[in-house]
Amino acid sequence: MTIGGEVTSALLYLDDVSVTFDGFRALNRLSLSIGANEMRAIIGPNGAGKTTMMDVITGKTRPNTGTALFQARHDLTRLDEASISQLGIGRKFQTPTVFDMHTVEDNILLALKTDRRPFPVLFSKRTREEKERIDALLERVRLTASRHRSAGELSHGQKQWLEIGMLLAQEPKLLLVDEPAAGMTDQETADTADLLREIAKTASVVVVEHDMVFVRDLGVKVTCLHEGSVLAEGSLDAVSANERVIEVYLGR
Amino acid sequence: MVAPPMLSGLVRLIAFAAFCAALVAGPACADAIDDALSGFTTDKYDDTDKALQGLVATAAPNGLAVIEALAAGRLLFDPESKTVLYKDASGALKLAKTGEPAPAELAGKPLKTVRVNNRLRRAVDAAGGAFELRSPDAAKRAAAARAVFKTRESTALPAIDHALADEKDAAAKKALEQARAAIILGKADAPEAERAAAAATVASVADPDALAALRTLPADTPVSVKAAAEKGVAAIERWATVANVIQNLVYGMSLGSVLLLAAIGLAITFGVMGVINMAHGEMVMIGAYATFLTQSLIGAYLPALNSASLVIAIPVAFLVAGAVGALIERTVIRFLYGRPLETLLATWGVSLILQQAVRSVFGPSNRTVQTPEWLQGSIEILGVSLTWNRIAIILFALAVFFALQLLLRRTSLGLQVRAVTQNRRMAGSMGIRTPRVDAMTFGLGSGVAGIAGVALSQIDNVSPNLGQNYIIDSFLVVVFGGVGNLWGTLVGALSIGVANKLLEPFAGAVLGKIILLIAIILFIQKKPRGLFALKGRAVEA
Amino acid sequence: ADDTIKVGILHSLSGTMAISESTLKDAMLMLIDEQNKKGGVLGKKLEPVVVDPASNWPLFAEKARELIAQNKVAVVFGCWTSVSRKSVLPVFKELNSVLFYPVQYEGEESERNVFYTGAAPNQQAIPAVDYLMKEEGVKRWVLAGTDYVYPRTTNKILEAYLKEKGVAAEDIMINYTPFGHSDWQTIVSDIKKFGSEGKKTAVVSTINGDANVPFYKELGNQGVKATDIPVIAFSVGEEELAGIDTAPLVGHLAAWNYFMSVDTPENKDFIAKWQTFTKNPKRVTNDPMEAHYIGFNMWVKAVEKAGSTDPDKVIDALPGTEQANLTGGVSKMLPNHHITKPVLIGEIRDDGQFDVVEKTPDLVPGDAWSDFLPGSKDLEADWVTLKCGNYNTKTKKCGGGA
Amino acid sequence: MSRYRLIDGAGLIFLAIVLALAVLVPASNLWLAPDSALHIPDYLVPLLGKYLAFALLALALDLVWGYCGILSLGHGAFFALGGYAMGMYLMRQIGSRGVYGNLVLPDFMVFLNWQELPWFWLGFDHFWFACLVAIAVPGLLAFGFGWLAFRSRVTGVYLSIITQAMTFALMLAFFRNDMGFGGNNGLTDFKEIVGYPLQWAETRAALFAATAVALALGYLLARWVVTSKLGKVVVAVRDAESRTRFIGYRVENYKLVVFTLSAMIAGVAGALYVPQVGIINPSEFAPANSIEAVIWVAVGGRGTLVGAALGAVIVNAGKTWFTGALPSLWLFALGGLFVATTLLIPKGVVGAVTDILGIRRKSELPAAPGVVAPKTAPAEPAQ
Amino acid sequence: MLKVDDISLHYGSARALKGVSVEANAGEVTCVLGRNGVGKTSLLRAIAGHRPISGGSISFGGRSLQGLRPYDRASLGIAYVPQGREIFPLLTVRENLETGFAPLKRAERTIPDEIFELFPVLKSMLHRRGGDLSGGQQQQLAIGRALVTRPKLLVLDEPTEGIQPSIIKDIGRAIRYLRSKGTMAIVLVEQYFDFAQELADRFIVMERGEVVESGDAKALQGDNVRQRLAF
Ligand SMILES: Nc1ncnc2c1ncn2[C@@H]1O[C@H](COP(=O)(O)OP(=O)(O)OP(=O)(O)O)[C@@H](O)[C@H]1O
Ligand SMILES: Nc1ncnc2c1ncn2[C@@H]1O[C@H](COP(=O)(O)OP(=O)(O)OP(=O)(O)O)[C@@H](O)[C@H]1O
Ligand SMILES: NC(N)=O
Ligand SMILES: [Mg+2]
Ligand SMILES: [Mg+2]
Repeated sequence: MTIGGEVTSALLYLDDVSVTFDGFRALNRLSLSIGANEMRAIIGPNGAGKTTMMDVITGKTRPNTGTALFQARHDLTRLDEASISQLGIGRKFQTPTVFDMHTVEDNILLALKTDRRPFPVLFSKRTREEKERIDALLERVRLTASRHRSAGELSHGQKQWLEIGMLLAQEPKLLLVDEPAAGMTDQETADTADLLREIAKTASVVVVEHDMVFVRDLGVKVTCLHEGSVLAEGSLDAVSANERVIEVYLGR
Repeated sequence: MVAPPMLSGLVRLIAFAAFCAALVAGPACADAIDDALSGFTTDKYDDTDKALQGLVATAAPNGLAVIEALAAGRLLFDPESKTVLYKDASGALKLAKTGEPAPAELAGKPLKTVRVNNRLRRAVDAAGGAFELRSPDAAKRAAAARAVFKTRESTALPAIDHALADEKDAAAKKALEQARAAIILGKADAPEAERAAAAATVASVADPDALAALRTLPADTPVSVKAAAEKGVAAIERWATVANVIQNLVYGMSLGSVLLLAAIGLAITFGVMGVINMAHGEMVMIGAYATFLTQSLIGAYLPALNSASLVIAIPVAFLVAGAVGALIERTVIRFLYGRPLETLLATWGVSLILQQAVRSVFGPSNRTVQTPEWLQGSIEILGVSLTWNRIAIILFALAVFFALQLLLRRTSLGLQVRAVTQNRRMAGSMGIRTPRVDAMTFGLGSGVAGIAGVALSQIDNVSPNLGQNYIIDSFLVVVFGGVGNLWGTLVGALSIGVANKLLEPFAGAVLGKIILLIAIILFIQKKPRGLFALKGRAVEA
Repeated sequence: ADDTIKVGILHSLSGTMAISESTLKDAMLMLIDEQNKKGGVLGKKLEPVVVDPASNWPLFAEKARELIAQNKVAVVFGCWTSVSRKSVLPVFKELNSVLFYPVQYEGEESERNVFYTGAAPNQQAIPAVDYLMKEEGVKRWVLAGTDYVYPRTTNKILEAYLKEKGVAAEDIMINYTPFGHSDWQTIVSDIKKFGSEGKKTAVVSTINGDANVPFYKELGNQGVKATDIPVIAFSVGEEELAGIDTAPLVGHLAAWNYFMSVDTPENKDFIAKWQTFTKNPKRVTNDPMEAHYIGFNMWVKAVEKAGSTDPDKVIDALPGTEQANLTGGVSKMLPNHHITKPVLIGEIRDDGQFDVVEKTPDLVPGDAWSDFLPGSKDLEADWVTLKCGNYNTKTKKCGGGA
Repeated sequence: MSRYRLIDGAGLIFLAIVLALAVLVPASNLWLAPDSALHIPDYLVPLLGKYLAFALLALALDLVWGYCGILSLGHGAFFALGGYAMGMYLMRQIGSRGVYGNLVLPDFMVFLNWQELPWFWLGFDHFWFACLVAIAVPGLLAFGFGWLAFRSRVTGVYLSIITQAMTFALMLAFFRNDMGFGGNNGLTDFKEIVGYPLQWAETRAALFAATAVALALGYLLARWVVTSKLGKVVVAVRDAESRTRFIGYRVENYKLVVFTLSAMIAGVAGALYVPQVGIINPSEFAPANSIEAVIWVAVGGRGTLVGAALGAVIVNAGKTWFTGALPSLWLFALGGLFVATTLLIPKGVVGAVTDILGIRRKSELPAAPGVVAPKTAPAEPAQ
Repeated sequence: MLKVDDISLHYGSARALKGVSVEANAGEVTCVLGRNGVGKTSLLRAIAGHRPISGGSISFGGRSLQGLRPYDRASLGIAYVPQGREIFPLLTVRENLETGFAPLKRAERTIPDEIFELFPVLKSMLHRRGGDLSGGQQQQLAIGRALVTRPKLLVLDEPTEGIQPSIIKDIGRAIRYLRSKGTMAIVLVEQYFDFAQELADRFIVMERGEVVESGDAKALQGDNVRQRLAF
């Protein structure tokens, strides 16, 4: 998969990426590309390397070999987390991580897309637009009532939502969403799917989920990873009919 | 070494004494003995010196006993009657002249001790040495020969030759030959070839005394002898540079093992448990005071165990410091889990309290902890000298380290300790009795610190401030090695020790330490989680 | 209240210096107690005021201010390290009070408000070196000290003195270590090497405080015997030896102006009182205690002479005051605010006491400004006629050098 | 809206007290009759000034520790450097009044045979230059140190311990006579500052007032920083450093800004401290001093600024009092105070007061939990 | 076997549980359902002893759990699989499992084979540190670890979170198997409705810290429960 055209057209382009931990291959020559405004669902057994892949994209883990390009010109393997984030890559973690000591509202405020340099931040004043945006986001993730609570007091599911809110606040070009539906009720799960579909109109989204109902809801191309490489790719129906996928992932 | 003039005179007399003793002691000799002894009664060093020489010259039959008494401060005199007496090893008062028990009327009088200073002490050593060349004990003969090697006094040659003729013991013989060579080397009237050969023999000893012998040849020494000596010096010096490096490495290991001992308890209370334990140093101090107490009690009640008191102090110190640690954990620390920073504040307070408590109980000044016989002195291997107590500390530190490693890695307590410190609440839900484990762990760390106190009592002040001197270094070691990794503490301690000792010769102790601190600061930039950093998600999570 | 005279005691009772200074506090309490038994001074009882400056130098200044301004003490006995003295100096000058400083120091100072009852370098270092040259035939010198002002200065003076005596530069080795240095392996082994080059070698130690114990332990372990390389120390006394196993150290030396072992009736009496006072028959005495003994008695005499505790009057009355010291002489307060003292050289005995092997026949007057330092050769202190602590004999001006 | 007010209730009280002190203490000392009950005696003025200088140091420390989670065990170094800068100026002001009467060289240089003033002493005869150095040198050191450490992501105890190593190395260096800062004796026997004798009560009163004003300004500056959005980022860094990176903040730069600012404030505190206590010497660099400063902050209440300042005053006043009243037992009292504070009022004095008064802390900044646990022994997840 | 009677629980002054009662019997699965933040986890924390209750009582096997610490409850046979997994990050997988030995007699200190049958991935990763595992692997480890203690009561907080479908099925089978043994009571918090519905013998639904619906398996079929879970 090294066609030049694909490199330039893809928003995110991973090629031949390998990551090893003390001899264990978490990613094994993984190649993947995500187009602009594309939403992609990633499935795969526990330990397949889904989270590790996100770590590579966001600069948390440096791959041993391989290429990771964003917008065909930014080499993600050389940038640090902050730069990558500033390029427009946002991420929701598998276990929700929020700023426990800050209020829910401040969590969103800190995530809003603004100048990130210390001095501009020091002298910044909150604008009316910012306030409105925060209000809208809180409303969207149904946390308006909790806006003044410390994020640390939220329940697990509420934290998931807050993190989604923070992700939206960043207005990223590419969203990496790791298991957004975990710990949510069925209806919330459906709501999350709606939200993601809406976002995908203006940005690219990569979703990792184990909830097949949710993945079906998304209705997008699915990639199944296994042992650090792509096992199958295509529509959900096609992928879930794949014998190997059934064997290692879906079960009978 | 050029002996002071009176010393050479003395040795000359020793030679004469050997001669005088060979004859049947006549009345002339007896008078001479009285003469000689009277010199001890003036309380002047010069007179004492003369008396000593006279004593040797007359080869008084009781001479060795008197000289021994002088050395040991047991030689006495009555200022009134000017009678010289001595106490023998058992404390019985005897007349110096004859060795007969002293008359009763003298015993009651205020007797004065014949005082010695360093000059006299050297003279006494030499005089004793001359007697000891004839000792029945081969080891003593060898030691006496080595003493001659040091002084290189040519007048001792006849005695050496005499002793050499009868010597059967290989070691003593070798020592005697070396002593002889040392004398011959500097003897202007000896044959040139023999002197050159002697230079080689002397050089083979390869110690500072040999170097001194080879270096201090008079200007008029024949060229061939000088050349041989220079060759010897070059050989010794060549070796010396190597020996120096080895020496510094060993010193570094030794310093490192002290650091290891001091830090290893902290590696548990801080490294494993996460308590910023500012009272760690005080646990070390308590261990040292426990040692002092143990030694005093044994000295007072079980003197038979005196030489083992240090060994007995190890479990005592462990238990005492461990108990104090467990008490602190139960009364203070346990309220602070999950608030690690506050442990800094509380343990700092505890540390102040403990220091003052010890100061109030034991007083502010140093306490003496004796070094047992078997830990004193040093051995010299090829120019590298190692002191026994340092060797002992290196071995002891390693033993403690491995015992602890075994405990933490191989026992269920070890597993529970680690589980509790990683997630106390969840460990509880797994059925682990967390309060017990907490108290035991903190007690263990403190107990190990107490053991360090036993070792440190051997090389440092036993004072209320003892702990303060080690707390900074201990934290540095633990952090440098990588928090939570015992191996890191080991390697960290040893490498800081060795680096310090390699720097010291060039930079001096002060600058060396500064350089080392800066190096550590820079090193941490390279390895922000220490030498043996834990890696992976587990840590970053 | 007005019926007592307050006496300030400014010695560290905690921190690193407590080990040395606490004893001096007790000694002062005893002296005051004794004096009160004799009826006090000017018919008033003396009342000690003890504070703890905790080995913290700025705290010394603060506590000095507290003693003088708040507690209104008539005189202060205190300080050990030079830095603590330097820290309180401005306070004593400003508030015009009197300080008695009992410890040997580097000299280069003479203040109107301070009386120096410890040794100046010429009362300790120089006679010690003379002894070693004469009695031990020492030709090579190791000057080992803690890295701070007192050792640095003392060694500077000694270096100049030795060179004047014809000692070559390569026969002098100078080594400094930090406070509390505890690993002496390298240095002791260097000393051994330095001493094995054929010339009689001695170590002059200005190592201070805590570092001494590990130093001597290392000497003992590496087998450096006094008969090979004697060490003469200026900061090791009976109190310090009480914490060391002295058996391997027998024969090493110290230079002081007092030793507990000195056999005089005054000393016997003093020791007996001390041991009774502290309820410890084994308690040792030492040189700075004697300095306080002398200083305290001089102060008492001066106050009685002046008929008042007014600092100005006492300061004027003190020079010329004489007081029998504990070693059989009579010390006198000199116009430069230093005193005359005998210099004693002692060898360590195995019981932790010193055997006096040499004593200067006369008392040596303390010299505030060393003759061996270029900056201070021409300075002279005289608070009686010149009324100046740093009179330059060349420029004939008060206020130091050029 | 959770836009925090620059000055909240506690801050207002604090500022009012500090500024009132700035006026009342000098006034009472200079103009009230000595036998008046309200008269503040001369000796108390510099003592109170010292407490306030320490309070400013504590404030600086709270800024990095309480808000940014950087536990600096070396802040005493910045304080001491500021102090040395001021000390050097005061030394130069002695002029020929030193014991050797040398117009140019300070006494200790004459005495150690220095021939001329070393280059790093040049300029210190100017007050403003010394003031500049007192701020710039701590700032530069902090910047250099922080630039290295934060960029390499040295955090937690690792950072704490190397700050301690830094101050320890500086202490050893300043002990050396060769360094040219007076060795162990340090700098002392100062005579006057900007032409006014330090012994004058008026000078002392003015120094006190200056310290109080500096404390108030320092508080306002710190408060402005922590209530800004930067303050929020910094707290976010404290609580979840890597998360902050993932939303695009370059954490090292934020830490660097705060650390450097804090060091400069500490430098100012040191510069104000020295003329009032009359000596600066290397023991100010001792690690124990820095640890003590941390303890003041903890006693007062971390992450509250007011608490830090209060803690410094409480502990130091306690020390003054105990060392005089209980000279041989005061360590028990002080140690006991620390233990009791931790166990009984975990949020420090300020936290306890607000709890007792039941003040709702809605408008307050996020409270500070423990964060410097060694990473291998994670603090328990908040329940 | 487990009887939770009218308990309340507070976080500071905020009340998270108000008069909650629930029972769990051996050989049965009791499901706790409810939206985010209604207090499910809080209920389980109360049972495990991680949070003190401020009213009501909990008893187990007839014995009051009042004042018992988590480790006491563990030795009575209560095992807890918390939300968020809480495995010991620096212990290896084997060591994580072995922490469960603490309440056991010496002879019982083995890891039951059925754990590895259920979660084969654990067997292949025995020497990896727990914290390095993937999220789903950690979840499996957390369940496995709880089983090591041979519990009489197994308390599971959203055990299927982050787990791949095939293993969810395995966990379902495992829970059914454990239930079938008849000696173990199981309390299960679950958001994944179908999964809960398949397993539950009885259930409660919570809302704002209160039980608003409860009943047996049949009652779950109805729509009103699903409605309760919607927002
Ligand atoms: N630091 C590490 N050290 C060792 N192994 C690691 C490390 N990080 C990840 N792994 C291993 O790499 C593999 C991939 O993990 P990853 O978290 O990417 O899986 P995943 O696909 O996200 O799984 P899940 O669906 O369970 O979240 C796992 O087997 C994991 O154990
Ligand atoms: N540590 C805490 N401090 C304060 N409030 C808390 C804490 N933990 C939970 N809460 C609050 O208590 C309520 C119940 O939380 P709980 O975690 O029990 O919910 P839950 O039903 O388990 O939700 P989820 O399905 O999201 O896990 C929530 O409002 C939550 O915000
Ligand atoms: N004066 C001294 N010994 O510091
Ligand atoms: Mg994952
Ligand atoms: Mg929950």
